[in-house]
Order: sequence, then structure tokens, then C-alpha cells
Amino acid sequence: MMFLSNSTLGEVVWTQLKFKMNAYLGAVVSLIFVQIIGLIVSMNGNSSTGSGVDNTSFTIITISSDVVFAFVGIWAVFVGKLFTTKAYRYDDFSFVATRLSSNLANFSVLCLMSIFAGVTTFLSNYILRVVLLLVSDVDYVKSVSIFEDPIGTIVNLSIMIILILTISAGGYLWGMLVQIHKAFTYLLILLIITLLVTKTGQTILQYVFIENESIVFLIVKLIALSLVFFLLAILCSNRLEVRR
Amino acid sequence: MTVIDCQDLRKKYKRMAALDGITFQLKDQKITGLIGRNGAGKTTLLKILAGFIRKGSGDVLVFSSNPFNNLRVSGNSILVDDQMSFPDSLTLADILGMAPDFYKRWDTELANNLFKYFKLNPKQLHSRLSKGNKATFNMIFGLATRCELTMFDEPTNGMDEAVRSDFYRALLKDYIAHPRSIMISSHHLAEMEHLLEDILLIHKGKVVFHQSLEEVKEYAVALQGTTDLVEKLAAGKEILHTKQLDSQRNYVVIKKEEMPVIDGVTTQPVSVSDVCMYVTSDGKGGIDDVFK
Amino acid sequence: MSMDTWVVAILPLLVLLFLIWIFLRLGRNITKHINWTKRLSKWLLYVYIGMLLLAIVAYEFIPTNGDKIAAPKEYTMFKNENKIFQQAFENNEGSKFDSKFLVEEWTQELVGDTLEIISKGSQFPTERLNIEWTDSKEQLVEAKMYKTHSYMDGINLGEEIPLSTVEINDNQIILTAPSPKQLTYYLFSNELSVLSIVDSLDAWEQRRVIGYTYIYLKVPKHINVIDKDGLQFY
Amino acid sequence: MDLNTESTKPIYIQIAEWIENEIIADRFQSDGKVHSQYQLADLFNINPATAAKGLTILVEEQILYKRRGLGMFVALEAKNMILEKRRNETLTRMARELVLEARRLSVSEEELIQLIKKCEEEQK
Repeated sequence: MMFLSNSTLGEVVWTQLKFKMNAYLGAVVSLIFVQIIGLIVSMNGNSSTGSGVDNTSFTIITISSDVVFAFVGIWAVFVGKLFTTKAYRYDDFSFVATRLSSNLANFSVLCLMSIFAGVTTFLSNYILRVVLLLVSDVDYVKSVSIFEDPIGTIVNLSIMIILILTISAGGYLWGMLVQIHKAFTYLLILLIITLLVTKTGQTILQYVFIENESIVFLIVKLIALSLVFFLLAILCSNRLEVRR
Repeated sequence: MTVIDCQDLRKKYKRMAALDGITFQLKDQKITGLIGRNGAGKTTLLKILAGFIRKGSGDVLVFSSNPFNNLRVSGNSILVDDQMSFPDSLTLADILGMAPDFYKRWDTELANNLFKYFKLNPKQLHSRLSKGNKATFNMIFGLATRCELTMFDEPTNGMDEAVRSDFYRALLKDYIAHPRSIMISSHHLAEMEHLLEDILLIHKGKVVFHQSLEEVKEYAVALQGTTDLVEKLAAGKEILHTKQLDSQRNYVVIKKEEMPVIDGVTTQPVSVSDVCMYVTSDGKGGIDDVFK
Repeated sequence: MSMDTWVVAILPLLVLLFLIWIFLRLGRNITKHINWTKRLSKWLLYVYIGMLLLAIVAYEFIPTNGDKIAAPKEYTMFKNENKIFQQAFENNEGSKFDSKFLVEEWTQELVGDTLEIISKGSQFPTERLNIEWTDSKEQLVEAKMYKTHSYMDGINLGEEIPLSTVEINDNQIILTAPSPKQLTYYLFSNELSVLSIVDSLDAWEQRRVIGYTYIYLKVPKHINVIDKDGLQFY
Repeated sequence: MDLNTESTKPIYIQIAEWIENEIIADRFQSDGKVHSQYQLADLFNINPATAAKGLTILVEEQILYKRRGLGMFVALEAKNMILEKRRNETLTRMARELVLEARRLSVSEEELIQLIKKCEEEQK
């Protein structure tokens, strides 16, 4: 008599998600280091504006999360790509997995990690605030804190989270393509350059990031973009064989 | 119940055919030895059965479905080989802790007891295990999953002598307690022969035979005696192997058939591993012919 | 902001990307040789999250020395008030001046028939002066100093910039500009400036209200005012 | 307990012989239960199917009988049957060797029978 256990896709994805959250803790630790380096770099401020009134000149140094975010963005690309490497794909197949379940679990992990990365990137600004205020004797302006502008906080936070997700989904797709053919390694760099240099590329970038009637519209666009990246990655992964 | 059903299964790597029309069926709850020389296609076959790689042409059914990208097959089968990998951030204890979530019939007690018996370090990382310990751990993992289809690809590679015999013993005892379909591929047929019920011999991507162990034992007979007598006796029969002793010759003849007893020629049985070796050797001669 | 400048803005970022990439590679090689156990990772994680939460709380408790950032609505209000004041000032409608802008007032008994107004310390005097002529036959000069709203990025500049000092002699009013001062502030932002790059200029303009120091004199008509520094607003 | 896996004898025959030996030695009583195929597999470290085959041979020879759901049991006359069988087998084998040797030495059939009769008389 054979007793076959039947697991639904949902169960397997959930189990894989739990497993991955344990197994990929290293990626989260690397995120912390990336953020700390980003914080150190942004100690000098991101931008400063100066002006003078009545013999008095003002310099206002803006400290935002931009540099940390840039660092985290690169982290996201590589984490997305990391999940597609042989070692990570093979690990899944040491347990119960199909390509679909493995992709869904990876995407869930990327979502969770993006949320974590977004929240910590947003909050890391506060470490900078406290450290700068304690270390330097420069005056500061009491800026809006999360308690004073909850809606603004949520909006800024969700943009960060979804941007990170989009970037990591892009990295994931890129990784899958690289797995299919090594030549795709340079595709990303080529793509970024063409997007920046050519007119059409600039139009696309402008459309996605700049011409937004509202923040909500931007968020919807980014989510759609992540889903497209992810679906393409699933299609690619079906071509890949394990432990070949 | 049929666990595996392969019909004219083919698989090509680049332009080289790894599997060239494999047809066999595997009934459930048998220990089957997958035997073949290096490059015969054993590993490719197992990987297709485990759903790791896509079939080429032909049909392959595991639990009545195509194993590639099939959740039911993945959940009820496991392939243990030396390429098995686990995340670097998990210790061996962590891996054993995660496994029950995936495999519903996972035997925690068996896993822990074997783990202790083989004196593995629970805090060790899988990637840092020695070759032998890695094989031991993979074997423990494979046994404890209790998968309805458990496949081992060269499981004893790197294990020392004592661990090998412990492994075979553990496999047998667990099989007796929980019968399931087990497939083992190995070079060392002799040391695991006693475990096997069936032998699936493949050569150059084709099935040579799929028979019970006892049938294979009766497959061939060796004749030894003076050259002219032996030659006369073997005339018209399929010669698998010849070996010149001195002025005498030694023949192995396929299909053990009724032989007249002739004075000066003794008949001997041929061991299973020798049968497999002779059947899959390309020339009819042996290594001695090289030195002629 | 045109697309070209956007490209220029992003190029250093690309260099940065490259550096981080190299750094990540190095990091991966190093971490390969460290046994990152799950426990260690979890500890690191908890410590970091703890630090973040602590920073949020600590930030709330650090005393402020700037004003709260004013909401865009407030800026518009400030601008309007400044504008109304300025118009009233230009039109010599002393009665319409908003009394909240009044900083100082004094009266002076002049000795002669001339009043000299001298500005010191600044090449380009920023005070604005207007005179309302009265029919009084006395020697009395009434002076009022006003200062309108000055805000930038939420800082109340009115408080930070010292007033010009006013010295009054027999028939002289000497305005001395404050000594040069350099003020630096940190402004912490929750937003990604990359995303607000397009409208940031406008936003910046919106967050800026510059006010002036106004001196309003009531002088009897027979007094001769000498304004050699051209402070008077006509 | 070890089996000779290198031996010319198939393992299931060796298993059957081992059970026979146990019956002769009275370690398995008549109408007593013998080891199941799984116990045998465990004991001899062999595949249960092989062990089952050994049991099947004995069932066919009616040395063992099956009780549905209970297992294999030793037949009443098992011991005698085994002794009988062995006697026949051993004698036949020896006779065959005798004939073969006689032929090698060019001893005719009559001479051989004479020889046997002589031996028989010597023993009396």
C-alpha cells in the first residue's frame, strides 16, 4: 500500500517561507551593515542650501535617507539575484518544492525583506539624527517626526518599501536571466545606461518615476512593475533544471 | 501499484544522449538496485524521476504523474546524492528541525538516533562537513523523510567501510519497519547485493535487464576447462566474456541453459556483479586482451 | 528640472553603485569565512531594531532650538501678512500696521532743524524707512521699528537674526547692522529627495518667507531729513 | 548468523536450509511458528523478498504451512520429511559422483554394481 501525502501549494509555499526566513537571515544581517555604511556616508548631509539675510548667512544641511536608500537599493538588487543562484535554488529542492512554489516563496521573502528594509531605512534616519545632534554642536531644526505626521510617514514608508520591492524583483529577474545565460550579467548595466542616455529610455523613466499625479498612482505603477518582473522570472525559472 | 513507469524515456545533453529509450516499470515497496557503469545514465534517470530535470522525449510517470514541477512527486520522493545542498546559515540540527514541516512522514526519532549514532556535530554546517560525513548526513536525511519513493545515488561514496555496512543495515531495518520503494545506484553492487530485490541494469542509456536478484544470479554460467572442449560446448551460444587462463580457457555463457555434463569442463555460477560487469562490457574480451 | 540635469545627478550615483557592488563582493568573501550562526544573526537583528526604536524615542526628547517647521498653510499666511504690511508701509497708512510686527518705539526731541539718518556696518542696508510728515510745530520725532515674518525651512529667522541697533543722538539716527554671523542648521527629512526632485524647487520656495526691518518715522514737516544712504522708501 | 553471499547457492536456498536445520535441531517445534520474512530479513541482513522466497520453497515442499494472517508454521511431519529429503539428496549426489569417477577410471556398469554389492556385504 502506498500512502502518498498530499500537500497543497499554499502549504508548501508557507513552509518554504518559514524555512527561508530562517535560512536567509544572513541577507538581513548584510542589510544592517549596508545601512550602517550608508548612515556613515550620509553623516555629511545630502544637500545643503545657503542664503543670507542681514549680514547673517544660513546653511541648511538636509539629512535624508537618500544615501542609505541608494545603498539598500543595491543590496536589494543583489539579494534578488542571490535568491536565483544555483546554491539557493538547489537548497529548495533538498526539501519539497516545485519551481512555482519556490518562486512564490522567494517572492514572499522578498516582500517581507522589502518591508523590513523599507522600515529600517526610514527609521535609520533617526539614528543619524540622534548621533548628529549628540556629536556636533550644530543647531538643528525640529523636523516632522513620525508621531506628528502619521499619514506622511505611512506614505513615505510605503514608497520606500515598494521601491525596494521593485528593485529586488528586478534583481530577481536579472538573476534568473543570468542563470539561463551568463551574457545577461552585463545586460542590467547596459540597460541602465541605455535608459539614461537614450531619449526613449528617458521618456520611460520620466513616465514611471516623475510624471505622477499622485503618490498612490506611483505606488500602483511600482507594484505592477514588480509583478511583471516576477512573472517573467517564473517563466524563466521553468527553463532551469536542478542539480544538473 | 506502479510507482515508476518509464516508456521510451530519452534525454539529451547538448548533442549527447544520456538516456536513449529507457522503458521499465517499478512496482511499489521494492528495493531496486540501479546498476550501470559510469556514464550509463543512472544519475540522469534518477534526476528525471525526482523532477529535478526535464525529460527529453518519451513518457515518465512517478505516482502516475510527470515528476517535473509536480508537488505531489516532490512531496513523496527524495533523491539523496552528493550534490544535495542545504543553506549555509542552517546548522545540521536546524535542518533536521525544519524537515518535518516539509515531509509529513518525517521520523524525528530515527533521524535523531542515527545522528547520535554516527556522532555528527549538530552545530556543524552542511557545507563544511567532510565528504564522508556529508554522505552520512544525507543518508540520514533521506531515510528519515520516509518518502514513498526514496532514491539514493551513490550513497556510500566517501563513507568508510564501517559506515557503509551500518548504512546498508539501517536501510534494511527501516525498510522492514516501513516498506517503501527504494532505488539505490551504486558501483559497489557486491556489498549491497543482499539488500536488493530487483536489479535494473542500464548501459549507455538503455535498459539491459530489469530482473529479480535471483534471476540475475541464474542469468549466466561459467564454463572452465580445456580450450577445445569449452569451445565446442559454447559454440552457437552468446558469449559474454572469455578469459585465457593458460592452455585452458574460461568462458562465460549467457542464459543458463541445460548443459550436458562433459568430463574436463566444470560449470560454475557467476556472481551478480560479474554478470552486470560482463553484460555491460563493450568488447567480449577483458582487460587481459589489452596485454596480449 | 530637465532630463539632462537628472542624468548628471544620477551619474555619481552610478559610481557609488559600483563602489557598493565591490564592497558587497568583498563583504561576501569575508562573511564566507565567518560562521554566522542563526543565533548571532538574530541577536544582531534585535540589537539593531532596538537601536532604531531607541533613536526614535531619543529624538523626541532632544531639546529643540529651532521652531517647529511651519506648515505650508502657515507659510502662505506669513507671506500674505508680510505683503499687507508692505503695502500699508508703502502707502504710508500707519494706522493699518499690524501691531504684532512692532519691535521698538521711541520718541526724540531734536535739537536743530535737521535729522540725519546714517546706516553703518552693512554695504547694502536692509532696513526700509518711510516718513510720515506731521503738521506738528514741535521738535519731536516719533519712531517705530517693525519687523515682518522671516521663515526658512521652518526656522524662525526673526529670532535668530539680531536686530540692527538704533542709536539716537541729538539730530542723528544711526542704524548699525548686526555683525556678520554664520548659522548652520540640520534639517532632517523623512522624504526621499530623489522622488521630490521635480517639485523640490517650488517646495523650497514655498518654505521660505523673507521679511524686512521697517522703520517708520513721524517727522514734523519743518524738519529737514538727510538720508545719504538712501534708506528712505519712496 | 552469517550467510555465504559468495557461495554458489542462492541466498533463498540457504535460508530454506537454515530453517530446515533449525527444525532438525528442534528449535522450531512442529506446529510452532517460524520466523516471518521480515524477521529473517533482519536476522540475515537480506531483502525480505529473498527471505520470503526461502519460505515459499518450504511451503511448496509442505515442510511449512501458512495460516492466514498468523504466519508460517512447521508442519507435523516436517522433521521426518527433511531427513528423508536430505537422505535422498545426499545419496543421489554421492551415487552420481561414483558413476562419474567410475567412468573416468573405465569401470564398467556391471563391475560397479558388483563393487557396491561387495561393500554391502562387508558391512553386514
